[in-house]
Amino acid sequence: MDLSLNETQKLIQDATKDFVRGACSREILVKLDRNKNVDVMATYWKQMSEMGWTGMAIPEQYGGSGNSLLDVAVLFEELGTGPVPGPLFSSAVLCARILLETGSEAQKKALLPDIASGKRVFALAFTEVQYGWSEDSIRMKAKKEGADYVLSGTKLFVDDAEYASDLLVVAGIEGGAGVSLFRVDAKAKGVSIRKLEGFMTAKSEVIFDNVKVSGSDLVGAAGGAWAGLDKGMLAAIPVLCAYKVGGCKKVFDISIAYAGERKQFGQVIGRFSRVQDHLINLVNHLDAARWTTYEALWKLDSGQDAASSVHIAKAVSSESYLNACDYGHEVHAGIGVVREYGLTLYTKMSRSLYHSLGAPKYHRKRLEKELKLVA
Amino acid sequence: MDLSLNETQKLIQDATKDFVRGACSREILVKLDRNKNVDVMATYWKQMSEMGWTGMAIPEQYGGSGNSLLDVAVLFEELGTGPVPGPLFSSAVLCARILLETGSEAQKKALLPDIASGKRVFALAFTEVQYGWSEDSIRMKAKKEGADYVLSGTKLFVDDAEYASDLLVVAGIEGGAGVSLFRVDAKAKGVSIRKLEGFMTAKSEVIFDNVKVSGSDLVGAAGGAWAGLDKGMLAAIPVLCAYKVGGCKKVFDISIAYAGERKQFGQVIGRFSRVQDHLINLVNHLDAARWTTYEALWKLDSGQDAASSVHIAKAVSSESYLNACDYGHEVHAGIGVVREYGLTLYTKMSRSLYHSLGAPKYHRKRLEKELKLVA
Amino acid sequence: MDFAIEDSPEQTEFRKEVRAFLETAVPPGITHTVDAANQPREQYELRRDLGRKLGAKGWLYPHMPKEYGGSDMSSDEVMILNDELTRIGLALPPYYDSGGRMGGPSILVWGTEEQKKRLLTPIFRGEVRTWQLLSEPGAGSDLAGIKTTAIRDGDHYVVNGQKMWVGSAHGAERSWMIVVTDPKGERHKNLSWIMVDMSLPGITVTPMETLATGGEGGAGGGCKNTVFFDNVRIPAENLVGGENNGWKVATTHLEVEHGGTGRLQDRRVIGEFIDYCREKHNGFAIADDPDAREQIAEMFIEGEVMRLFAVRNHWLSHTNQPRSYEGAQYSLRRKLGSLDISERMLRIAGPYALTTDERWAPLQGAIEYFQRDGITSLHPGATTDIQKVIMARRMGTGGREREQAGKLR
Amino acid sequence: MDFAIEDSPEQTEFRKEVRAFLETAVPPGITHTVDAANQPREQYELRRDLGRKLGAKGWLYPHMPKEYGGSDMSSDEVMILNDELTRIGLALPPYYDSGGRMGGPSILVWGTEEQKKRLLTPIFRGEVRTWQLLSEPGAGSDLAGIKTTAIRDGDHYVVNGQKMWVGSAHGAERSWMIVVTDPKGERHKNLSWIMVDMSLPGITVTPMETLATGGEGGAGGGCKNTVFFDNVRIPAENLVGGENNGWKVATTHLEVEHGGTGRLQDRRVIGEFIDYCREKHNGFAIADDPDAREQIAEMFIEGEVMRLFAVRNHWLSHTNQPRSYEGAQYSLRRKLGSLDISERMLRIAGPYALTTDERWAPLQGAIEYFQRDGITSLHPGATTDIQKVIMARRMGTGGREREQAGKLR
Repeated sequence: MDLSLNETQKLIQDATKDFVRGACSREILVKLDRNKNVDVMATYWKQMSEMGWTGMAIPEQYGGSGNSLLDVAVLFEELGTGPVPGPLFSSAVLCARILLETGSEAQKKALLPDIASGKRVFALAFTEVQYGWSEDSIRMKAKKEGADYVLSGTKLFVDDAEYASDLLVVAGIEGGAGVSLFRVDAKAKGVSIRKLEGFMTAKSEVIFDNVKVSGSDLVGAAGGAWAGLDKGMLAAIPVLCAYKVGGCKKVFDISIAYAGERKQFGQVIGRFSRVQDHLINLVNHLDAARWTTYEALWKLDSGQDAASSVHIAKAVSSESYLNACDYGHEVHAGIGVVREYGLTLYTKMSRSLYHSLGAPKYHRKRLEKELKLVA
Repeated sequence: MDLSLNETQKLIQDATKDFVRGACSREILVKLDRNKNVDVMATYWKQMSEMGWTGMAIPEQYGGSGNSLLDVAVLFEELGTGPVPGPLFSSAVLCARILLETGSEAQKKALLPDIASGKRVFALAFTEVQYGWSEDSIRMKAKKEGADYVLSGTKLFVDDAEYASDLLVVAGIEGGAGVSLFRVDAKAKGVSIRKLEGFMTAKSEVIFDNVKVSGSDLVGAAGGAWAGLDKGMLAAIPVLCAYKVGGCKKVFDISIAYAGERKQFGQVIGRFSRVQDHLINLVNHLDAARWTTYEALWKLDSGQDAASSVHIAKAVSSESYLNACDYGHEVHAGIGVVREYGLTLYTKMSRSLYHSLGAPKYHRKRLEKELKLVA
Repeated sequence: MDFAIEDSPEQTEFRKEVRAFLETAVPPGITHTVDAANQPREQYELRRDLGRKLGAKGWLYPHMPKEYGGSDMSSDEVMILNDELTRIGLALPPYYDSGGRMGGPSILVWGTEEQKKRLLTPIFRGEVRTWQLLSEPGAGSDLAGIKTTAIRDGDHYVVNGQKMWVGSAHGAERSWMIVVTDPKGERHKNLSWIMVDMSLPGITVTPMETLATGGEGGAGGGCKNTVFFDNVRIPAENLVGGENNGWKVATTHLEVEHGGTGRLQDRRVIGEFIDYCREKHNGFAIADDPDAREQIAEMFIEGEVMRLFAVRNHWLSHTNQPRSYEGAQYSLRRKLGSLDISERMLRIAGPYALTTDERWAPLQGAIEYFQRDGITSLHPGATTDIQKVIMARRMGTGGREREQAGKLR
Repeated sequence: MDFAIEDSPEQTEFRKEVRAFLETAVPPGITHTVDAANQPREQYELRRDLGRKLGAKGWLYPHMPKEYGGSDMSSDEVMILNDELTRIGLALPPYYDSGGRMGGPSILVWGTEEQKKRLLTPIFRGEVRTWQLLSEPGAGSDLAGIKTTAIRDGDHYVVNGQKMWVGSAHGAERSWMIVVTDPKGERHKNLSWIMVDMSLPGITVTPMETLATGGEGGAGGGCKNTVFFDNVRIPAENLVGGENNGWKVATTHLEVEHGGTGRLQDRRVIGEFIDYCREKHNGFAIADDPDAREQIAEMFIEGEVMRLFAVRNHWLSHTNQPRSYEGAQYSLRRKLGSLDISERMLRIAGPYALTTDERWAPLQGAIEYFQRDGITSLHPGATTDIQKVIMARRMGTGGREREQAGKLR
């Protein structure tokens, strides 16, 4: 038993910390958040690719560096402290892992190196109008036309689609059972991507209007993509959880610091039990998210059956991030809701990621199956 | 709008307070709790009947005093401060109201005056091995034999059956739909009542082994008892809720008092914010239970559609009583779990009543229907 | 016991009268935005117009004394008036007027006869709109720690300093504020309460950018501002309650702010959200999902508890019952309950709860606004921690005497 | 990162050795009661017998130094030993021995060489069983407020006073206790730590009747007692850490009690309950109900978080990592999490969770016991409030230095 990070991981951690401190200061992130016209890709993407982050979760034979998921999670925990926005997770972790699990050798060779180099940016177009992350939430159907397919329908709240060069679209095929995966050029004729505004980051409406997809862009077997898709998602989820852990951690750090500086009634507020209790609740959420996440990563990296742990990590970290931000706001009171201060960046992110890749409710239902409470 | 008690209610409140202070001191109740051989009926029943409490919820034409449900609830709130055990609620409120809603004129004339005088003590034998309070939880079936019925099967966790002279048994009839009600002599051949031990009060296993019931003891229409049964239960539930409100109130009073006396670190513990917060949580639960309960009573007494309010009152008060006791224990720490001190009387009662007449989950499901969320 | 807001024959008459009045008095063109901060100027002016008409009739602050512009109205009648305004999506007063709603009752207790006439009447008649200026950068929960000074100079006070979290958009004509009149004086004994005309030279108002926009309800509320004072000269006759007696005035004021009076018809968004869940949108109804249904029921129950606490407080304050912890209890519940409800909505509706998109947002974005508002509402009018401090004191914890709430009219 | 309790080849060998040893060492006839308080005398004696055998091998307190009866065992090996004992429903030590488990590490820090040899060895070898005597009627959370005195008289201390919440059934041979040695001395500087032979004249042990029975786990724990001292003469050589230095010893002692070391394999009842829900009983399985299933999943998750906090603490303490708030955090979670889990079980299983009835009780009444134990466990080893006090201090709230946990071996 050894719950510490190894030397590689410490190096990743330090490099990411430097990046966040430099390129992603609170000031810059607040500006990104408030100004709709600032381009996240232009701001970070080149640097991220140059640091090799776009290839970390991809095996060496496909142009990546073949790091463990834990290595990748260490990176994302630190990015979460920003919270640094952008499609790094969607493209280089989530879609990369799905392609690894589902793609043909030719597809992997064609696509993964481009993801690893940062040339292509993938997003997963999964959720639809009746929002959900199970196989049976997929209602969109592709129509087979000769060797090609034609896609029509709406994908909704698609994370990071606004940044994507390629979409990985989940859909059934008319007349057949199961779900299939299609690679679709984000700029293809008939695809329209519209970023949705609100108290959330980077979620889009993606409309497919008779989009022609070549048969060679069918990823995995027709109607048989679910197993690989699910496996890829299960591997990617704890990395997203680590990003949330990073968010909780930073909210905790900011809040502890503020409670140690802000004076009311002649003393710093951190001396008041009630303020302390908010901080205690906060750290309890942080640590619950942290250790459920890291156990899941360890199980995945060591080839064990990790499903239960992944479901637990996602269920816990989604709730924890939400609550950690709430307690952060309790500690800060007024200043916390001033946009310039930066706390609301995390609050928004915690809400935005709550449902991505499945809300706690969904993962608890999956856990019921793992616990054999239901067939 | 007037949320105060009227003069009658204040008189009822004072009389009950006197009774609880006298006959039901903490010392006596602790003794009742610890000594399995003390007879609750011998201790209280005569006095309760003489004070007219057994007849309060029964109309004058059937030998009662025809009080409003709110009047009855005021009595029960004070009894809950004891908490005074015994079958007063089961017999004189729950079964009386069910008989009122379901019985023939002859049955009401025959039975209600005896309940009102305290001569008969009724208990409702509803729940079975697969525990539940909906119509479809009833799996027991009576067999029709000529003009009579034969009952066989097990009723489980029947509240107050150990005190009963008469049982009101809910069962289907073989070959027919719906549920029926049967009055059964608790001493009838084939009936065996066994009190179950544990962290609960007065719940019994009641086994019916070929018990013959005369056709004249079928209460209401064969297979058609549910509507009246449900209406009677809905009227009685807020009275039980008031009993729980009384429990919460007393736990609050005890806890406030203890926090004002107990010294640690050179001051009374009620000065510590964390102890205050337990008390705040406690009073919040108390008041939530109180006002949801009293609104339901007001709606019932004034002939309005009260179903939603009853479901809310039961859902809230069951959780509140449980939690109020938990916070009481937090305030008291060690001394609170010493049986002699008396706090555990409420703790046990809060657990024991949590599921009686439907757990919060059941009432929330009923509320879903009232809110027209589901057909 | 009677929870009813049931009309007697006289009350039925009064309701008719109100409805008839509103039919002609409500200016055409009043619409509702989900996000109070974005209420355009013309909407605010329409509400002010209605306010002036209500004020002229004594119905803007109807429970206030007739002699100062109110109507000495009974609580049941006030409820009818409120009810009828709520029916058309408005409140009383129909715009954000914290200085009137909260300052009014305090001045009634602490003002001289002359001051009540002069200062309260225009507020109650809807002629002026007033803000309250309390918090400062260094003084939030600890209001007594303010630094803004008002130094006597002849028959004026000269004010210097900075106030923040001051509502709302579109300005106010006057403001109540708390100031330090004795910079060397003992804590709590160095403060005064004064009314300031916002058009005086030396006052600068700068909007703050926050997550949501106030969370104090009332049309036209919204953005908060920072207000700077640079040698602002205020007539000494505007000081209320006596020099260095401001803490006592503040205590009365805060009693109202801390929930003492109970707001009925709070959180309409709950009912509207449930309606939304019941209806089919985009081909499905949220309530078709049994998990969603259970959560909707739980959310509804939390809303009902909040409502009942408000009903109780309304009854307590309008029938002059002794009150202790109830005001703070309601505030605490409203804050934490609203946050809880907003998060339940997020769980129930998924990312729909987070968008303002024209095509996809439920209730024109009202749920998205509530997500932000649930957080922003945690601090105004005293944080949850302060509400607990007040509750504990009032409940008599630690062997103290149970403290009664400040007397209000 | 490696969460595994995975055996290396040497460890596989060790596991075999342990298993072989236990096969012969565990006396036949050991059974388990759900209610530790009701454990009969003979069961306790069987466990003591096993304890002596483990002690003789150095396996009763295996991580303790060899020279005092331990084995200097690595944390991975200790885990294997624990694991194998858990497999047969026992813990280490296999009986309630608070004075050894918690007093042991403190004496290791504060005792003289001679004291360690004389006092610790018989404990670690299983020859004597020890209690800890801390709380008094007037001193619970505020341990420094104790009143029991130990006044020097020649080469003895004469002890008078009363201790309560002293575990368990079936007595102990010795006890660690904290006493006032300087009644007029300053708070925290007037206390001493001393070991007492429980057979001395003047000691009376009276059982307390509580809701449950201790909640400290370990076979034979259970009933709590009040212990009265009437002019009990204790040899002065049994005082540890120096006269009036007892608070420092207590601080080390409390570090262990406050969860600093992490208990693995806690709360077996969760897994057993889930198994029970999965199986058909009386014609139906609880898990057939979808509402029950969801609650079971939630309960399982809470259990997993508790387990992971324990795993982390185990790793921290057994690898000498710097620790701060983690011990108290785990204690807090264990207390509130267990209560929460017990209430979830009540919701899931209905009144079945409340009965001990032979015919109907799930798991022979273990769930009913857990209902009571969840409450009773809130206070021992410091209340939840005190755990929060410790956490806050250790986290460095209020601009304080982050405080490190007391050093333990």
